[in-house]
Amino acid sequence: MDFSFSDEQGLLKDSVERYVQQEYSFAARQKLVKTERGFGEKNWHTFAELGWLGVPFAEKDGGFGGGPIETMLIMEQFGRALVLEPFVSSVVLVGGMLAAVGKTAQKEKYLAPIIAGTLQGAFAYAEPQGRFNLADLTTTATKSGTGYVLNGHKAVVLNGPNANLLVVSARTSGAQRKTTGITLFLVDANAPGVTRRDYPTVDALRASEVYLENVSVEKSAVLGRVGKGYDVIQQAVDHATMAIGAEAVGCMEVAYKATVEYCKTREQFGQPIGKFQVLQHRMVDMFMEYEQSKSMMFMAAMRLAEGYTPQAQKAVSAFKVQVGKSGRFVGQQAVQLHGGMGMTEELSIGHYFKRLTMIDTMFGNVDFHLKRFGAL
Amino acid sequence: MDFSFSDEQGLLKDSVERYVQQEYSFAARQKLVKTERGFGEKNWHTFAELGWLGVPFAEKDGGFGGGPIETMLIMEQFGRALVLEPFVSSVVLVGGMLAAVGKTAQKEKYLAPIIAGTLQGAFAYAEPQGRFNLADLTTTATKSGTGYVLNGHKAVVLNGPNANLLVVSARTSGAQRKTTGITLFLVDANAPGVTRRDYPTVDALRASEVYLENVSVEKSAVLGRVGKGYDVIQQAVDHATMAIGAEAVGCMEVAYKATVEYCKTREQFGQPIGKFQVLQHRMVDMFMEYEQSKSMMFMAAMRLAEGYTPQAQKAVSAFKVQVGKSGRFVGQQAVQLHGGMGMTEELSIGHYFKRLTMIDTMFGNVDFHLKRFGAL
Amino acid sequence: MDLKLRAGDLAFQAEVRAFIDQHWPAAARGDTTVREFSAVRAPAEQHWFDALAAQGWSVPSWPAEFGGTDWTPTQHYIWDRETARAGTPQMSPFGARMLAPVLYTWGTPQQREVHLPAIRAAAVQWCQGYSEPGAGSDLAALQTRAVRSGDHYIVNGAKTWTSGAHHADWMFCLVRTDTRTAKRQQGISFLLIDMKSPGIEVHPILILGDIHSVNSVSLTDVKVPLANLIGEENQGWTYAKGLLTHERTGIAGVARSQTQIAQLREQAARTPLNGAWLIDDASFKRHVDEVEIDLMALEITELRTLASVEAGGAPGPESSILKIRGTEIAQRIADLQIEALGYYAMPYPDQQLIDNEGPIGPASAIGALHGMLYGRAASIFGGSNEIQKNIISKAVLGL
Amino acid sequence: MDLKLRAGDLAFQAEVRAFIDQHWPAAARGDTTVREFSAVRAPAEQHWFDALAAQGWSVPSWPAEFGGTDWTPTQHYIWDRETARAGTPQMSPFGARMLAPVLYTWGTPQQREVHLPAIRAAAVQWCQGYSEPGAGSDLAALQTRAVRSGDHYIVNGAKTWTSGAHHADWMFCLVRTDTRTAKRQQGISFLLIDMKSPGIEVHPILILGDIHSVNSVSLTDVKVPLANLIGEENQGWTYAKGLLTHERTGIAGVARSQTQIAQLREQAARTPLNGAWLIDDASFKRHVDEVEIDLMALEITELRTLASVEAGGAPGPESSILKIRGTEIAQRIADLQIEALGYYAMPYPDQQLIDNEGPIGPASAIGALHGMLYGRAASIFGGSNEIQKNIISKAVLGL
Repeated sequence: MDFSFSDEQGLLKDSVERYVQQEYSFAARQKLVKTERGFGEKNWHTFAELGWLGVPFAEKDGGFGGGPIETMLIMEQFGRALVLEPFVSSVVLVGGMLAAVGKTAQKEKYLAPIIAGTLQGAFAYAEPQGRFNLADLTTTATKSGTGYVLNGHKAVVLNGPNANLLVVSARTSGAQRKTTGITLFLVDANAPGVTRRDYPTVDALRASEVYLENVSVEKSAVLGRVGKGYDVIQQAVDHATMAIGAEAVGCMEVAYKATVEYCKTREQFGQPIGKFQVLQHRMVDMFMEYEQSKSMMFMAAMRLAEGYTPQAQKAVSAFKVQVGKSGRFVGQQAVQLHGGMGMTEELSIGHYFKRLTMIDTMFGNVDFHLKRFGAL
Repeated sequence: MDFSFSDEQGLLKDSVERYVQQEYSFAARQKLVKTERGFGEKNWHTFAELGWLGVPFAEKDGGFGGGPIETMLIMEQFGRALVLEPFVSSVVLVGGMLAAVGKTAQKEKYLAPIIAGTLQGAFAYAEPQGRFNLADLTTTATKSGTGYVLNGHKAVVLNGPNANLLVVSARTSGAQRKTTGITLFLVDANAPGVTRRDYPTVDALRASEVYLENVSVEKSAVLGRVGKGYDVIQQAVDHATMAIGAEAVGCMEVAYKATVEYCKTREQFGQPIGKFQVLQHRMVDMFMEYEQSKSMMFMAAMRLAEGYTPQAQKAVSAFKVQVGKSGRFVGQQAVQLHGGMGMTEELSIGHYFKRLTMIDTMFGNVDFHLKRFGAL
Repeated sequence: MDLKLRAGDLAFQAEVRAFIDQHWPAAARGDTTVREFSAVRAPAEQHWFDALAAQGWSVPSWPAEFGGTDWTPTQHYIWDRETARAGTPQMSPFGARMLAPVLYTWGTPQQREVHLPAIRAAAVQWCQGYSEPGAGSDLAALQTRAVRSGDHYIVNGAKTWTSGAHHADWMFCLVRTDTRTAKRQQGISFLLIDMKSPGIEVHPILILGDIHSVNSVSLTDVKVPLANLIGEENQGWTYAKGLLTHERTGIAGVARSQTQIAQLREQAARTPLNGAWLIDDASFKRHVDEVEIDLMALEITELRTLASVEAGGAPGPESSILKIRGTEIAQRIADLQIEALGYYAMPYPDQQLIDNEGPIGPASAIGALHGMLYGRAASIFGGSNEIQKNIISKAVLGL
Repeated sequence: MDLKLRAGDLAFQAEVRAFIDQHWPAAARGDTTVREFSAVRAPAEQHWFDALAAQGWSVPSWPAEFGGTDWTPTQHYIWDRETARAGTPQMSPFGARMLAPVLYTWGTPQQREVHLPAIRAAAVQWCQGYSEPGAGSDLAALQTRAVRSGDHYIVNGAKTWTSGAHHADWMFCLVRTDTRTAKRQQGISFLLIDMKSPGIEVHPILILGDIHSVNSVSLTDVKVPLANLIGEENQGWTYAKGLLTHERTGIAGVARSQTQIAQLREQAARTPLNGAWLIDDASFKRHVDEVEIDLMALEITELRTLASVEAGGAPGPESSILKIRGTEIAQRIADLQIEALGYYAMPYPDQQLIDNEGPIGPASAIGALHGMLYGRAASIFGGSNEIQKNIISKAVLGL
């Protein structure tokens, strides 16, 4: 049993922490929000140079040889600064699936440039009718000649507007909600038949509705084994769930600490509002929710690092339940205790609340993961 | 729309309130707890003399001509004093069913003495496997000659030890959880084949496990129509649920007000603990829970008074949900804010907590009534 | 004791429903969240206000002599419930509900003549100049100064969180006219200020979701005629206090929350979940049922308040919980709406985009998350729920 | 960074499990709630304590020189978890966990020689004389006076909420030896008092459910040898403070709550519900899962504390939440046990009746409700959870 970081992990954590502190002020972040792509290309290149985009991948794949712990360390720091860059979509999800089941050729063609930061990926898995069920797919891939033809509508594809490469989950066989018969395809974002409706999200990320109309792909576009995509999806999504959970822990840390600082300085009725016992205990509750979430973060990351077992899946769902509840409470109370100021676009606190709210929905909310925890 | 009491109702409320204030101090109550029968025979006779035992019944049946509103008024006051006398078992349940479907002969034989206070009833409806499902019955009534033979085990029959008359729900036909095929029987508590295991409850009432072994009853012992008992049971239990809900509202009023008074006088860290804002807001929450429960009490009683409709059933379940949640919170916090003193048998506050806890279980807890509310 | 409406009230309810069906037809109804923040008035809305004026129902709560109705509290309750259920346009509360009582209680005959009819006709928009930077829930800490010079006051200072200041014609405003008082509540006066006066600048404050409803207002050497002083100088706090209690009534928002719950159930009944519908999901349904039960209790609590007022008495202690519970319930409903939407809670509701290309995901998704965010203000503004509990603790529990 | 036990720890865990299986066989295990309050020690329990002594595991947390073990924090964690899971008898904490640290830190050689071995052998029972009538969570307000006369102190006063005073041989006690101090925390001394001393009277205080575990103790002209003073006169508060922090550790009760949850699931799996079982009920299962998740988080939080201690550092801020969350979770589990029992939560558990005629309803019902009631004390005694939050607010958040 060991809760300490290795030297490499410590160095990684420090460098990410230093970077976001120096380069990622809230003002700088809000500038990026207004740009066309919605994130900092310069940041992205720096991430690549510093090797962060290769952190979870094996050396032989050109990676840093890290794993879930390293992803956790990066995402927690990203959460503290509300980082906009599509690390989860491009690296954890698409990169993760390529690393897990990609053929050598596919890795060379796609994973290498992802690590280099020259190519961005997006994972098109959700569908309008599917809610959080990863197997509820109406998108079809029909054999035609040596390849396949894809048809369907993929919902809220994060980083869709910026992605060169889409990984699309589609049905090659089986009924709508069967976990078998699902296949993953590597689709060029500009392939004929692929259309997008792009939009920003409420928490300032970029997403798309992706429509596939008779999109032809070669056999070589199949990622992993035909009909066996579900396990790959689950594993990638569980790692991504842990990652955004760690991001939420970073958000909570800033939200509760900023609230404590605000209440120490903000005066009302002749004294700092932090002197009111009710607000003190509220902040203690925020602190406790943060610490409990942090504990769950460690557990989820460590379980995933031990191997992708049902125990690890259970830990991830437990973590997401904790983060969903704690994040909502911390976010709401941070706004409440900031009073009117907490309600403004101008102050950062409300943006942490938005992000925490969206993280609860992402990859399944509290209710979904409670049920999954109970069923595992 | 009218929230005022009629003159008769006002007089009834005042007389009950005065009686419990004068005759039912906590000390007096604790003496009764230690007596063999566990309640005050003198009190019971006075209740009869004052006509309270006839309150819910029509004049033609020798009653006071009141209804749910009057029952509510009495029970709320009883709750404030933790009254032990078996008003709900004998009057609301057994009396209520006799008044609803009893034949003239049955009313003369049983309802009249119940109103007179010379006979006490108990309703044996629950069974060990049945939880809160009133139709989950394994007790059987088999035709034999002109009568029936009863066999089965009835669980936690309140007022069992003091009852001369048992009303027993048993299956004359149908499968274990069918709502049809249930028949009610009037059984002499001392009839051959009836055995009891008597015990006090945690909240100082008296109850029994009732075992029926080949208990023979005449055809005349059938209460209501054969196989049609379920609706009668539901109606009686819904009225009794409203009644103990009103009792809980009385308990909550005392519990929160006693806590406020305690916190005004109890000093710690150099000031009354009622000056600590966290405790102030806690007591405001207790106050709000009490007021919300009181509102629900009025609604449930008024709906029942309008007639026994699904809307009334829904109102009763909503009331029970509210009372279950509020009662637990008010009880727990009353103990918490009283500190060590709240944990003692000596002080009354813990006894209100016990009673509120048992009321949540009685006739179905929060979870049961939430499901019923949703299904109605 | 019963919940049935009397014959007269039933007739009134029928009349109200007929009026609404005629002048606010189903076609005009829809999501109100967005419209709330738009300056321009849609034709359907204009028609509604005209119909109200013609019917004499523009300002029911006013005394009849000033153009109000003689409705009983029960009739007011019916009116509020029916209009909320139909989602009719609401009069801006600042003139009709908050200033008007001050005017007809403490205003001069001339002030009444000038302002009450304009408010009643919804022809003039008012905003409230109370909060100041550095004085949030602590109103009495206000700093804005008004100094007499001749037949005018010269006003200098800044107001903040001023709702609707950007399309208001007038502002009713608390200013400090005496700085040497023992208690902070003293030395405050109540002024009516023309927003077109030189020296007034309005700056938008964007609320989460880029919603522009509140503003900061700076006042620099603004000339305000002495005639625009309400009541006596330095007595403004008294008038404002009365106004704050007016602000409380109807604040439970029961009817609105009932409508929201109904919409939530409809939405969940159209939301697919594993081949069935979200409304069939036990735990989701349970959460909706739990809110509905709390709301039932709050409705009765409001009716009890109504009854004690109708009985000639003042509202009982139970009335003090209306705002706290009302906002808590509304916020829980908003959270459930987000939960129901799943991923489609995420798209940013760009109105222009939506008008051109239609909604992203179900129509119920439009603005839902921004509505939830905006709803967080309900437990902050108008006296935070923490302040409310302080008041109850002191006034009701005597702690 | 990982959660795996090292080889050495795995070996230790195996050794502990073997020891428990041998000396606390499944046959001896059962419901502990009732036993906790009985004075007499069952043979099985006596055997366990003898085995501990023989093994040298009676007081693991003590320094080795006084008969403790040299276990690492991880080994202590394994020991606590395994014994809690097996529900082994626990040494009374007053001597072994609360007084002993004071003795081996500040006690005289002679005090150590007299008392430590007796505590280690579980031969002598101690109780804690802290709380007083009128001084609950506010310890420093204590009034009990000790006045020197010759080679004795004469002690007068009253203590309350004294757990186990009715079968205690000794009491460690805070008394006021100087009444003219500036701060209330000064002028307090720490005495060891023989409960057989003339002038001591013990009166039971019955806790909800007629449980006799705490008492009020009156002291009238009780003679206490000066030799029974711990450390310096008037410095008692310092020693007591250290002792209170010892009281916190392991207070999360994670392993015990895990056992309770496991029992709860078993109980629900045997509880019929509409022809199926309660454990199959979605909403009940959901509530159990929610508590289990909170408990998982608390376990890791405790392990993080352990790790920072093991790393030589002091426990981090996260340690401060252990008691609050631990008691909240235990209380929620107790509530769920009551919910699971339905009507059979109601019978009063008359031990004699049960011994003669067997339980009423399922065996799990015996004492469950009284256990729940008794559990409410966990958030009151030993510094109420409100006090805990005050401490965190000050010490951790700097408010």
